[in-house]
Amino acid sequence: MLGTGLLQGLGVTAKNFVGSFHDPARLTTIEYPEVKTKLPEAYRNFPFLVTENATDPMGTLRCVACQICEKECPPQCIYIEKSKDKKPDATGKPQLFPAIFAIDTSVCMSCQICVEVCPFDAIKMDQVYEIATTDRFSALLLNREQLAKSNAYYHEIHPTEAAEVDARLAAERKAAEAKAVAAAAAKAAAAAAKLAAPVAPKTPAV
Amino acid sequence: MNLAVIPVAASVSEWSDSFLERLPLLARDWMTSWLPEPWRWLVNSLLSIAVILSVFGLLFAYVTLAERKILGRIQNRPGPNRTPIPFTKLRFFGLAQPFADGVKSLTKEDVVPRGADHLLHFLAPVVLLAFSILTFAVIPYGRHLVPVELNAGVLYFFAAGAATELAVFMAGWASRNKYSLLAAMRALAQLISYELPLLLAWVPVVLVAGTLSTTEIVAAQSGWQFNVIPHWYVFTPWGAAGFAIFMIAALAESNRSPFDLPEAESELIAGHLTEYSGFKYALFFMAEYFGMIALSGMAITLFLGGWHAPSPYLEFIPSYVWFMGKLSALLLGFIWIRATFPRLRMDQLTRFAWKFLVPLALINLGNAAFWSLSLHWSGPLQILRWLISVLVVVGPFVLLGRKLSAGVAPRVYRYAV
Amino acid sequence: MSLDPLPLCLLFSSALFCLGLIGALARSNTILVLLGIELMLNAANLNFIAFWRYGPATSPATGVMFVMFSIAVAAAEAAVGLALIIAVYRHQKNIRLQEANRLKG
Amino acid sequence: MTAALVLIAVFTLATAAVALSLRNLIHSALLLIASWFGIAAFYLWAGAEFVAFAQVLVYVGAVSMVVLFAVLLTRRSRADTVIAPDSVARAISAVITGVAVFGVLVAAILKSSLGRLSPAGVPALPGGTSVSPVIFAPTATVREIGIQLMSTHAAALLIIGILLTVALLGAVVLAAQDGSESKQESP
Repeated sequence: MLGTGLLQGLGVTAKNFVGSFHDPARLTTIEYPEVKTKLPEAYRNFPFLVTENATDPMGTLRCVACQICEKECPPQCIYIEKSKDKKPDATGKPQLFPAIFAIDTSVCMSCQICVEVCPFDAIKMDQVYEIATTDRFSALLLNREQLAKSNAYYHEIHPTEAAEVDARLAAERKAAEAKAVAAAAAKAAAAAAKLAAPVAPKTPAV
Repeated sequence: MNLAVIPVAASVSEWSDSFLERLPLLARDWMTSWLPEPWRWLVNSLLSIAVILSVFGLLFAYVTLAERKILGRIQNRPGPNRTPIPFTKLRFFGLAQPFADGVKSLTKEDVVPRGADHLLHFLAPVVLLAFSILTFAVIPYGRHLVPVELNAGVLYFFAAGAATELAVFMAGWASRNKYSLLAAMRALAQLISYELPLLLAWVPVVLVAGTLSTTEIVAAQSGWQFNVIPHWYVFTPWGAAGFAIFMIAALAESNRSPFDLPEAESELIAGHLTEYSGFKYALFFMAEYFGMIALSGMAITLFLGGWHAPSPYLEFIPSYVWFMGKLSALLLGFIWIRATFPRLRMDQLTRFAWKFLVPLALINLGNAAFWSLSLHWSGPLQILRWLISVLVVVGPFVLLGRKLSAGVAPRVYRYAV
Repeated sequence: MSLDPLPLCLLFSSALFCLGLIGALARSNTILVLLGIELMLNAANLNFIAFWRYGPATSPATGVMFVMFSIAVAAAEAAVGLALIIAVYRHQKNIRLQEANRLKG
Repeated sequence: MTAALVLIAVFTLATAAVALSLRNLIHSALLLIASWFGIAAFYLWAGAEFVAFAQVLVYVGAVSMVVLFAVLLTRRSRADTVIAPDSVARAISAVITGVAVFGVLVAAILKSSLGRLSPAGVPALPGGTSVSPVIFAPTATVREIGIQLMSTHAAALLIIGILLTVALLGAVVLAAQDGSESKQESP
């Protein structure tokens, strides 16, 4: 009969209306500025620079100003100037550091190529999305201080990736240390050998 | 009137004339008692106009908010809930939203097309609003609350409502936009088509009540059967059918979904209102809601017993509260229907009016005539009377409904899977 | 001139009648001619009401009755007249009275 | 009371006069609707409530729509609603005719003793312009109109009903497209 479908429809809407009050699972709205959704781990927008130590961000930048990212960046939004002097990095090795590191986020296309090419895991993708400004020139050009964020923050936003990176860095460092030890040992051995060299031919091998 | 009579009035066991019932009148008399006699009448009239405007203005504001909230809840969203009280952080579920909307529409730019007929473009919303406010004059809001008592009150109501068509035409033509004009013609076709069932739906009421005066129609619906079933016309077979037809036609007359083709925001960029912006658009919006409220008020007066309480035990609640309660229920129904039904197509719309509603309304007229002729039937004849009347309503409904929905469902897709 | 309402009403209605007459005679647009005739009909209705209200008493609602029938006739006239105009327009692509002077379509 | 009548009369006549002299057809139609409103106001003033509302319902609600639709259907472009001026000679002769008719009517009205008729149909006291006649106010309530319609004027009501039906059918037949032109493909 005409009208039964209409009544069914009214029933459906009434059920939804009542349900939205007693069943909070139905209400999927997230009231944004107060409540934020958990972003997926792979979410990315603009790059940031990783520092080892949050208390001294400029002193512990992983970046050594090799300028690979600057050269690889497709829209050429990265600008780097090398420092004149060297500073010890996290491992204590003296390294160059970026005197100026700027990213123009109005140009950046979030392609992540800078992250892919960085041999030092010094640049990573950020998850900050509340970046609207009222000044479209200077406020969108981020400098070194604005870009630097701690490794702990990196762990927070991309935990899996950061763990991998840390493991790799630790392994590299260990390998480097082992290599250094080995090299030192070899050197010492060589030096010893050199020292013992004139005598050696005369004495039979051990 | 003197304030000293209040305790006397309250002690009267007759609730129909209790203090609460006469509170609005007492307040009015108290406010104008200092005036000399010849001026009092004028100021009293002005006061009632002011009260109607402010009450229904507020009702309009909160109906828009309720509509958005309820639509939201039905779609499992919270609806507007953020607008704070100005300069504070108090939100109160967004109760300030209508005022924010008002300020927004007031401060928006009022764009008038260069080739438009400026005078008519301005007059269209004004005429529409004026006439939709005029319709509020004859509705009895309470036992003692009728702004104007007219001998032909119902006729006045629909005569004032007829002028809305003129405003729609003016809006469409003055915009100098062919789409506006076409949409106005479509809107007119709809309004004229549904005017007929709307008018035919209340004729049975006039036939049975024997009067065109709204107060007398309400008075004719007083009393209760066995103290439970009120003598409202909606509780008779022809009254129920008339009420349904009236409400469907009222939906179409006030451009509400599912008959909102004249505007059809999602498809027609608001039809004849395309070239309207800012406050003029808000006026159209307001007039539309006023029309909806007025038509609901008229439906209450004609079919739902006006301000009468549904049971004699509930009479201690003043009559105007009952009226407003019924009005809110009907408006809620409007919103519920809007949330549920998809929009009709133009040909479905006109076919529904001319091939379904008009014949049903005409048959209903005959039904009401039978009802009033068989008024003196009693005993088992009473049952026969009900049976015949119900059959006369249900039979044509089923037959016409079958014809109307023949060949409509289920839809066969020729190319899509 | 007396200020009795009846002569005033009659003057009003005769003025309206003459306006309708002038409009119907002077304009060549068929729609306007029809509207002029409508005005003349309305002027006649005014007379009915004026005499009903202020004239010699007869039965209490006769004048009103006349006006209601006259309004019904006027509505019918307007509907048929405008349908005729549309039919003429379809043949002639014009609704000037002077050009609608042939009986063959 | 008389002042209200004069106001209503001036409003109605002014809108009608301007409507019939304008060149824009839509404006003419809308102004004529205003003048019909004036006539309804006159009916209200005279105490004929029912007729006043019927006038608004029929003229403003229905006839105006028919007129406006006719205006829009009988034009080829937007500029067509502004019609060319008519010949001056015709206008002058029409005005002369109209004024002459008006003169005759006014003379007839002023010379007659209508204003001095008492309600009973008996002429009032000679020279009794100072004695204002007791105005008999007929009351036509809706109920009374209904009873009259169904008893005294029942035949007229039936004839009007038939006339309206015939007019409806006639208008449809006249305005409908020829069958050959409007062959629509069925969906």
